[in-house]
Amino acid sequence: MSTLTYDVTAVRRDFPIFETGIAYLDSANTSQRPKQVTGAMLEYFEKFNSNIHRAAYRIAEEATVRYEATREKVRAFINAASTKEIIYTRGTTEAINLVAYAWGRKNIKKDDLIVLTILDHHSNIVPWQILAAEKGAHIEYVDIDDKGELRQEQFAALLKRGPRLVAFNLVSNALGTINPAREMVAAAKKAGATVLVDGAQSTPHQPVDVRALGCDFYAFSGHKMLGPTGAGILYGRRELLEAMDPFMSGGDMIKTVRIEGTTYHELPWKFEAGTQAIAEVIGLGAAVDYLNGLGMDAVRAHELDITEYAYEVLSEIDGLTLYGPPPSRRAGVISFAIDGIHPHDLATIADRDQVCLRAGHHCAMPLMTRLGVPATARASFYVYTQKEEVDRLAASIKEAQRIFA
Amino acid sequence: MSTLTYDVTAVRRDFPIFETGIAYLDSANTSQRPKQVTGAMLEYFEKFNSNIHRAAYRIAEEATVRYEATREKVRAFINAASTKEIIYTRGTTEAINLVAYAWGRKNIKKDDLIVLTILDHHSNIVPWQILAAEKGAHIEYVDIDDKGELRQEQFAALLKRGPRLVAFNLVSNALGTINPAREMVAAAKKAGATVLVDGAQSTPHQPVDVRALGCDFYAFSGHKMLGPTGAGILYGRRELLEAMDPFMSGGDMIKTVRIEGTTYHELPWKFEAGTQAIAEVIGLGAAVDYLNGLGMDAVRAHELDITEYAYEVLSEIDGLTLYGPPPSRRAGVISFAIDGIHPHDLATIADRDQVCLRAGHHCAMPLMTRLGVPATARASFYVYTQKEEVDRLAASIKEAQRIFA
Amino acid sequence: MSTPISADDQFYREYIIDHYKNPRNFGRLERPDISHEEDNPLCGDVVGMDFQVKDGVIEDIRFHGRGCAISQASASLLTERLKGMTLDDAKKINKDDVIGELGIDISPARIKCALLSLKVLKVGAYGLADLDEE
Amino acid sequence: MSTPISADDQFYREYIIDHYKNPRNFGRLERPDISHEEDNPLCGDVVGMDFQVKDGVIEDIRFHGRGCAISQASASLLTERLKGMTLDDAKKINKDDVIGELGIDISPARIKCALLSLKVLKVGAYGLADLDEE
Ligand SMILES: Cc1ncc(COP(=O)(O)O)c(C=O)c1O
Ligand SMILES: Cc1ncc(COP(=O)(O)O)c(C=O)c1O
Repeated sequence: MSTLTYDVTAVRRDFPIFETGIAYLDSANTSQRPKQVTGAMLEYFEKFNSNIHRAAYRIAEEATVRYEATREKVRAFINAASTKEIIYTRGTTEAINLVAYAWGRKNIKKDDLIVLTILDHHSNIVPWQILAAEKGAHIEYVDIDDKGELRQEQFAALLKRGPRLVAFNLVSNALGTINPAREMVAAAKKAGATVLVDGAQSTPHQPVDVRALGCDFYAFSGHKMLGPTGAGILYGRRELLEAMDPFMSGGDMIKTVRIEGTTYHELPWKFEAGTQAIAEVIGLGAAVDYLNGLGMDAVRAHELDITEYAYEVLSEIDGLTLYGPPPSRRAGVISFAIDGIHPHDLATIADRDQVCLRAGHHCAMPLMTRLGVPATARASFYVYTQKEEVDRLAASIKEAQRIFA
Repeated sequence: MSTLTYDVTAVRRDFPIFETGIAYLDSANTSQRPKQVTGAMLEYFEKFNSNIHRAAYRIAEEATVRYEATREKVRAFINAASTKEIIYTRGTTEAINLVAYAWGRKNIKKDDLIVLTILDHHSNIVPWQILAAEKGAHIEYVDIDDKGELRQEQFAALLKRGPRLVAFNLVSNALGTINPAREMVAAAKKAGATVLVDGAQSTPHQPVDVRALGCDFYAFSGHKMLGPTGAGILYGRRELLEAMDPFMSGGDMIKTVRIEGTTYHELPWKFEAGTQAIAEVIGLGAAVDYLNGLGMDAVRAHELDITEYAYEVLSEIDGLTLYGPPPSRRAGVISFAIDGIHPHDLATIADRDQVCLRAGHHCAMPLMTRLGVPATARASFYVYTQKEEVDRLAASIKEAQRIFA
Repeated sequence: MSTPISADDQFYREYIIDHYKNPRNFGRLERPDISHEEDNPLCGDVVGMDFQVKDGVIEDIRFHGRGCAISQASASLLTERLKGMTLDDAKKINKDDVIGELGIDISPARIKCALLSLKVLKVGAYGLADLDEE
Repeated sequence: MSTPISADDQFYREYIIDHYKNPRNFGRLERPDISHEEDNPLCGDVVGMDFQVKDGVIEDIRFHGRGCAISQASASLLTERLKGMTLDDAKKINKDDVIGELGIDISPARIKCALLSLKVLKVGAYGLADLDEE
């Protein structure tokens, strides 16, 4: 499927929210959801609403089958070896915290080195800071160059110090930088590290193959890939997951509970304590179906097309600074600044035109500090983004410049 | 509102699932959801779908306002002192795990005593078993008498040993026993313990006042009280929550993140890391509105009416054993056994008549061991349950007896 | 209601009820060559089997346990089949055979009950840890 | 689009832009009697104020900081108002006053920007920790 045949108008018809007239340029924050996804949730609520794994009646079986079907869909979507490696979480943040607690507390020791990057999201920084403080471990951050790309020679130098854990995002949510993850994972594995890849911004936007990637853990959020809020995924290699203790405990993750002690359920359920976000997991399955229907190569091509267009349009605006690498090496995310106008004021003015633009630190304060700015404005794109929305953004920027002239 | 004026037929019209013809007798497992709840979620998805707290545009403000509005609704519903004391979680299980990690790891020490009860759900047992094993603490379980009610003299004796933590459910999900929680909390507080009440089965079914109850923590699940899956609540007294470290960490729960370290956001957000279950929290708010519309006294009265009826109908069946206390001292939950018929076989036969009945250990294996049964059959009721459904259950039981005769 | 009540009888066929109420080969062997027990913790079903094997042939077999009609009838039926069989042939028995022998339409939630006795055979006689991994 | 572009001008009134671009009382005092700074970590806005107080009267005042037009214009406007005021009167200034003075319709997301300078005053001059708790 080439970009020429990508029919964004048809895609937009699946998203009722666009009837409100908004130009939605904040998909890196959370995506919109097509009616196929909300429809799958409603079908659960209205036809077979019940708890899973626990009951002997048919609607509960239906719910269980649908709930588990998402696991296989997700497995295939990221090419994991087994559904046992697919753990449901609330999102990327919970997935990373699960690893920090259930793997980290057991495996990170005093004076161990953890390597992160300055591009990382708070969700891939703070859990490691807390763990490092608890264990007396150290953290080093790979820096970026002027283009917003990781300094690979510095990364290589850090690997020489034998880190216990390397964790980084495949795509930066703040700059859109696509990191050379395959090479980085290979080097980190060679250096003996366990590797977690934060896939929050990659999974929704490009084909992902965790086995080709070679990482040990891979985390992402359903709500950024057309799924509902409340459901996300931790992928973990089976040996590692098997060796880990549970994270949360309670109903469903156990085999037997006795006063004297308890035995745990097998993978993946060992990590899924209590009633899960059933409707949301079913919705996530519908989101994966939807993305497969478009084709992830086509999704990437469409976003690249929009990103190149936006890059061009924004470059032409006087007093506008673009952060990050050129379009071909970035995802559909553009962070920028306008001389003399604070990003929040810009976002407020854009909002008056129903242009939804993000302004802030994008949960990447260390990166903002590194760039020497308190905040940036950010436009981000997805399957439903059309060029006309980019034009509306440009018009809002010009309007802001007029007001602040 | 008296039971006489309670119009169950009108209530049922709000639940589209009943058009499928099911008799749903598994509400203690998960409730059905009225169209007001799914409607509130759909409204979010189709009108102001966006992330909260982070963005400067109007739909995100609308989402934030709706999301935070649920907090005030929940606060009022359980009469907490402040919305700072209302933490969103996935459900009861996550709420209890949050306390076990963020309070327990700091406060439970070697040789400390934790008092639980044999009526507790796995979600209020396993997290404490894991914590006790980690810390070298002990657990004692309050036993039940022949009626399935906690042996208060044993509880009093355990309190004399000065437990650090007392945790128990207000209503047992397996037997329906309503524990004398107010007296138990008062005695436990007097003995110097911190007290967690598992409100998973009480909050949906009777008026709750956490301040009158006097507990330190109170946990419950939205999905058992007409809300969607994926959203639940931890109530905690402010002083305790303030003194606790975060549980999960990442986006949104921080104030500043620097390479050198991080400062945390204030309550309640300190405990809400990453993108939350926004649509689900909004749905939970609609569920609270719905229950308030019925009136919790009326809900309790209706359930008592159904429970008394069911108790009577089931008592008349030969070879049927009822577990637990008389209707006036139990919630709308009836556990029972039929001579010569395994509960699973009964549930399967009932299912053929579209009667949804639970059979199993109800995530209360220690209680099953105590009762000397591997499993029970359980019927549980809610706002939409009507007597005709109880009659259908009785018919299914008789049919099973015919088959197994 | 969409399904007529008579459908139950189809599910709980008479011979299943018969095997449940009058299990064949029920009890223990004094000196079994192989003895193994498995449970299904989720529903509490237990099945154990004692085998007496000579020259690779199952000469005698007994099962014990408790649980639902499906798990117990399935164990009873399986022992009938196993008696006199070579271990090599027994190894070939698979899920479909067991379910086919029950002759009823088993829902996903009950399939573990139906296959518990097969698990006892596979783990006990061949040390296979996980039925799904065969 | 439902809202005409001219609505922006209503929000960002000229005098706000003016106060933003030409802040009054901007800078530092050499020997302030009170000096306090607050930030809004979520958006990075910073406002600090230096006060010179004599006989309970704010004789001189300067502010410094960086951030959006709302936070900086609001600080500029507040300093104009505070100069020459008694601390007792200054204590009475509340949220509504500050928002009223801005004279614009502030959305919930931006209200913290508008009130940052008031927070500096309250915490700096009276040690109130939390604006919401007044
Ligand atoms: C008494 C009790 N506690 C805890 C739970 C666990 O709730 P959830 O599965 O929603 O986390 C349940 C419900 O299954 C319950 O009935
Ligand atoms: C790169 C990256 N990592 C982690 C997260 C956290 O995801 P969530 O908030 O869904 O847990 C995000 C999204 O905000 C992100 O962009």
